[in-house]
Amino acid sequence: MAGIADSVLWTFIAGFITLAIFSFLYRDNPLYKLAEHIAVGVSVGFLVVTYYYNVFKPKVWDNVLHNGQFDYLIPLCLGLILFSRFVPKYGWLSRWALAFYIGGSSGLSIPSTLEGRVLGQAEGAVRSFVSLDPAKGGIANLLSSIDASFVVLGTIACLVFFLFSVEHKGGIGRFAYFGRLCIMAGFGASFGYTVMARVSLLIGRIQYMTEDVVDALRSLF
Amino acid sequence: MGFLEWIVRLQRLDRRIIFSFMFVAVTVPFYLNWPPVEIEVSREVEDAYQIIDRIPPHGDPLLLSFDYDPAAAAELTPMAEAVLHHCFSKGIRVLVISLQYTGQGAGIASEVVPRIAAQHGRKQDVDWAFLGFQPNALIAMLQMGEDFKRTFPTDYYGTPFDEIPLVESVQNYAQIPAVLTLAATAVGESWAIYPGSRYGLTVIAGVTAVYTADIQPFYQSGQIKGVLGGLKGAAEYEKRVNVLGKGMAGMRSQKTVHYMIILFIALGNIAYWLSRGSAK
Amino acid sequence: MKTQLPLFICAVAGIFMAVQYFVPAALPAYERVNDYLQIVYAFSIVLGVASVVHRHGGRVQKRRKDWPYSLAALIALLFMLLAGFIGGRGRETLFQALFNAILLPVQATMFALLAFYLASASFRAFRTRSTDATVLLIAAVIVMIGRLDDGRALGIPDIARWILNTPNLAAKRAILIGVGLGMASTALKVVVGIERSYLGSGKE
Amino acid sequence: MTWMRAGLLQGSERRSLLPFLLGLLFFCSLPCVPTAQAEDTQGQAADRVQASLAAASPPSAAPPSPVTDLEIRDKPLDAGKVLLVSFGRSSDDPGGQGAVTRYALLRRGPADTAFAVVKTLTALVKGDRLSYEDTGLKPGAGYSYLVRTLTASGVFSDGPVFGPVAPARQWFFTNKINTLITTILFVILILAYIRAARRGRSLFIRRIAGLDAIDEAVGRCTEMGKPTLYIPGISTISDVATIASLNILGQVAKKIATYQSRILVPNRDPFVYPVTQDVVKFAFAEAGYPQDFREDDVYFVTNDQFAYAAAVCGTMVREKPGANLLLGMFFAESLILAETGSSIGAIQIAGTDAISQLPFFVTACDYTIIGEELYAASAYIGREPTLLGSLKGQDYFKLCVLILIIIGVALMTSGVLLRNQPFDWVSQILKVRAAGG
Repeated sequence: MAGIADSVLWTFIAGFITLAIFSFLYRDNPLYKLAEHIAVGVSVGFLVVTYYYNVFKPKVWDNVLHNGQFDYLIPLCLGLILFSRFVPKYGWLSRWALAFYIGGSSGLSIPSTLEGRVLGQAEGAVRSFVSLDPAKGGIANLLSSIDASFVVLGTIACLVFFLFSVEHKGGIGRFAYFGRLCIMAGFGASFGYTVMARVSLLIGRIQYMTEDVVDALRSLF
Repeated sequence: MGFLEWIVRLQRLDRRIIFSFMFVAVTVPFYLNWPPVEIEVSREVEDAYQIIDRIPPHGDPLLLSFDYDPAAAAELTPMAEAVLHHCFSKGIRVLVISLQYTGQGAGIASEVVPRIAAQHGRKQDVDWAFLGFQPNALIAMLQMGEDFKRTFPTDYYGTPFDEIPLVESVQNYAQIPAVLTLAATAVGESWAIYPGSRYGLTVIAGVTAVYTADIQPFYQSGQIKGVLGGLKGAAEYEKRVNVLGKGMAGMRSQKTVHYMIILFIALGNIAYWLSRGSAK
Repeated sequence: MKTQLPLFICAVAGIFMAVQYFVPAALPAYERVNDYLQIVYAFSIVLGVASVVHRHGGRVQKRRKDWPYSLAALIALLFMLLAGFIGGRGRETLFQALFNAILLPVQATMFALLAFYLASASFRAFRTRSTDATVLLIAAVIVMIGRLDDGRALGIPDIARWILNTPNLAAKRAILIGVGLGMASTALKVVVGIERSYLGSGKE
Repeated sequence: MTWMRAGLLQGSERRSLLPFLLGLLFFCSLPCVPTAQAEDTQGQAADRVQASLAAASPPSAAPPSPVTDLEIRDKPLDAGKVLLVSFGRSSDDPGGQGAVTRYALLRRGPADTAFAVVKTLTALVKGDRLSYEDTGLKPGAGYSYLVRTLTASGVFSDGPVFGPVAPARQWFFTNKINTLITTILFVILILAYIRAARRGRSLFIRRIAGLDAIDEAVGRCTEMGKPTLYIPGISTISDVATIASLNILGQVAKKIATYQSRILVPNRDPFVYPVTQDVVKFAFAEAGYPQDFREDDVYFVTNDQFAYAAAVCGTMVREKPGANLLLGMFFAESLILAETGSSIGAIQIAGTDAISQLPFFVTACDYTIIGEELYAASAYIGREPTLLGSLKGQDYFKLCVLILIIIGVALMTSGVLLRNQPFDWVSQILKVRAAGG
């Protein structure tokens, strides 16, 4: 079993499947559907095996059977009653498990989100308009002051843009529009980066086809 | 009017012709070793390098978290390889985990880490250990702040936590000099928001290019100490560690495709303004 | 019984997890509840997977459209389970080989398709049709060139860095604060029991 | 893996008992499956460590010099069950290369008679001090420690006894005060406004520019006699963006009914599909043209992300809608939808809180509703109390943050200008500090 892992056979299968998915570019076809469905089966199988070895066995079976921590039966029962969703009459039983999990993780996220996303970022926004660092020359201070004030004004403008209790008319309207332009520039930056991201994925696949698959072919002859 | 009218008619060009242009633009640089690419190491990559470089060898391990699935492997696996080369060449110990809920991040790690470790002759469970995976990333991150052993009772291969020499002195984040999270989603920033603010953990993020722009606020506010952004970030780290990796090889194709897309946008807009002009 | 008790469980779990954030004495109980949450979450993911398997199973049973593909999915699933539980999961095993040769290519290639769609959209859809779109496209082109460290003579990499560190930072920071407040308020509504859509899935 | 999220909320249709039994059986049978790896349980590991220490033979070679500086501290801000133990190396141990190979930490609790080994640490670790967090202790009970220095041959010597020290339990993370006040203020503000909205108090929400754009697009489209295509996002029913989109769908469908035009609503989520049908049917009835509602105009396409996008593009090319409304949660396939819509010349309005998709929508569509504006638009139309109340609560909280930032910036700037040293009180208040102290 072990020897097959990285032999030519597997490289061909991967190459064949890559072409099957690329064929969707031409049009939706049976080959694409087959590859996609097989991948769904493999991913589900992968998940179940990995969950068993990394979560259920060490945390539930071992704790209950070997370490004698029987309180781990609680999450086990909660988890199993989730499966009552398949039984129409007892479907409501699964709500207890859902309520425990969703309630617990929501409660956990309230202070953390307020602290990490709101307090942390608000503190990051509080910077002085003017930076008088004697080490750097006059011009550098001027430039960094303009930058600093642009960031602070931009952040405030974007926050005003997302305010819905104040009518965006007159001065506030123009200030909010400045915020919207900052948001557009931010989306421009994201757009530029997304191009690189999508292209990297394509480069990765074509590198695989032109290098690994070709090498596998060459090793056959 | 021939040329301008030709551009307007181009709009109805069949999509598949554009696809073939794309394929050519990506493949040509593999063989022609053109165009030349000159990369500078940016500040956020340098910060990340310094933090990892300062970790004493054979001491407390760097926590490396594979929080992505194969869809982002093209950008993040070269980063993982560059960092692993850096750590293993200097004898820095690496504790590998994965918090990607489908478990596929662990699938990638179990292939990449042993391969790079073997190249440097590093032994499993002494120089590197792979503790495997947990489904809920936020809860696992917080649990490790209290007790690694409770979060990972056994490693990915089933070895109990107590039998791994590397983690003998590792109990919680107090013994972790820094965590490098390789993430394609908001899991990257969650490291800064959840364990970062609660346990003061030093967080470095290796993110897909899509996410680089969105993670800037955390880098500026200091909640994230270093950022590796997309394939370029991998190329920069490879250059900093002078390792020949996939990051650099891909940059030439990035260049041809980037300029082709800029050309497409320009052509499209010329046609757009022409047809609007003639329509009025 | 069917709605009051779940809401009560949700409130108790939610309030405990929120309060423990500030109370060191609650650490032991907090660590144990974290473990339970992790296990129940794992079961909920396996449940999601089970209902996908059930849907494919139903499609095969009733010979509905595309049932052969669902059959292929189920066979692949069974094969993967056997490989994982019997063959083990090390680097040299069949389980890892199946992951590398089937799952990884499909996922990676599926998203690689987007590069093609991005190219065709650049040609056929991305227009400076409004001031918003104009500002966006100009910033995008500058950042794209800047990311390649090209056009140093024109200072494009510096302008690109400025766009990333100034307007982009201001915008993303405001969006983060907004999204943060939205997430916290949704979480609060769930704990207090105002938001009940997750209950809606069980039969009344 | 959106199919998984969709799967998570399925289960309301009629189901046979078989899958439940299968699921149960599957899980109960797992422990008896012959696991491939040889797993020895925790128990054996502890014995092996114990055995190697017991075999420590009487000192044949000279015993290594014992560890003298042992420091024991209570872990600040914890539940009183942990003591921080740290000690310097024995003088015979130059960083793990010398004779000394291991240190054993021994503890005697209030109820114990003799010292017992708690932890063995290898000397190989870098750094001049070794440390260990001893957990699972009883708060308030006195514990004393000593360090046993061991050589490779098992020769050992015990250091002097330190302690007893008692771990103390603390009740509040002192440096989390700012988070506590923020959380309490937030909870009060949100719940107060939701109660006010439920009591029907009129809460002002400004009209989102996007709604005018939608009205204009639908108006121009019905004049041309073309159908309108409405995509309610591809996420599940519990997604906030989907719920917001359904509110707007109701108003758009009502307007289209009054113009006696057609609306097409392709669905990707099997649970959102029946809801969109009810919303459109009710809107047509409310507009007074119940007979104009066409059942098959609101249809379920497929659950697969990319197949759905390809199918909807086919509909666009065939039906040639005059206006495309893409409102709700979108993922990577939004690019395909927006591009096809733009190439057939339809007026396109998009609205989503998926930040990563907004750049494509802005360039490919005529108008884009950004992030929270979608929720505000839905609250403006639907006037649904909880959505309206929580939106207002968040708005006022955002106003507080805004004012705090402005004050902070003013203080910082004046500080730098006046005395070259910023007044950073506000940022001290906002600063996020680690809980552990």
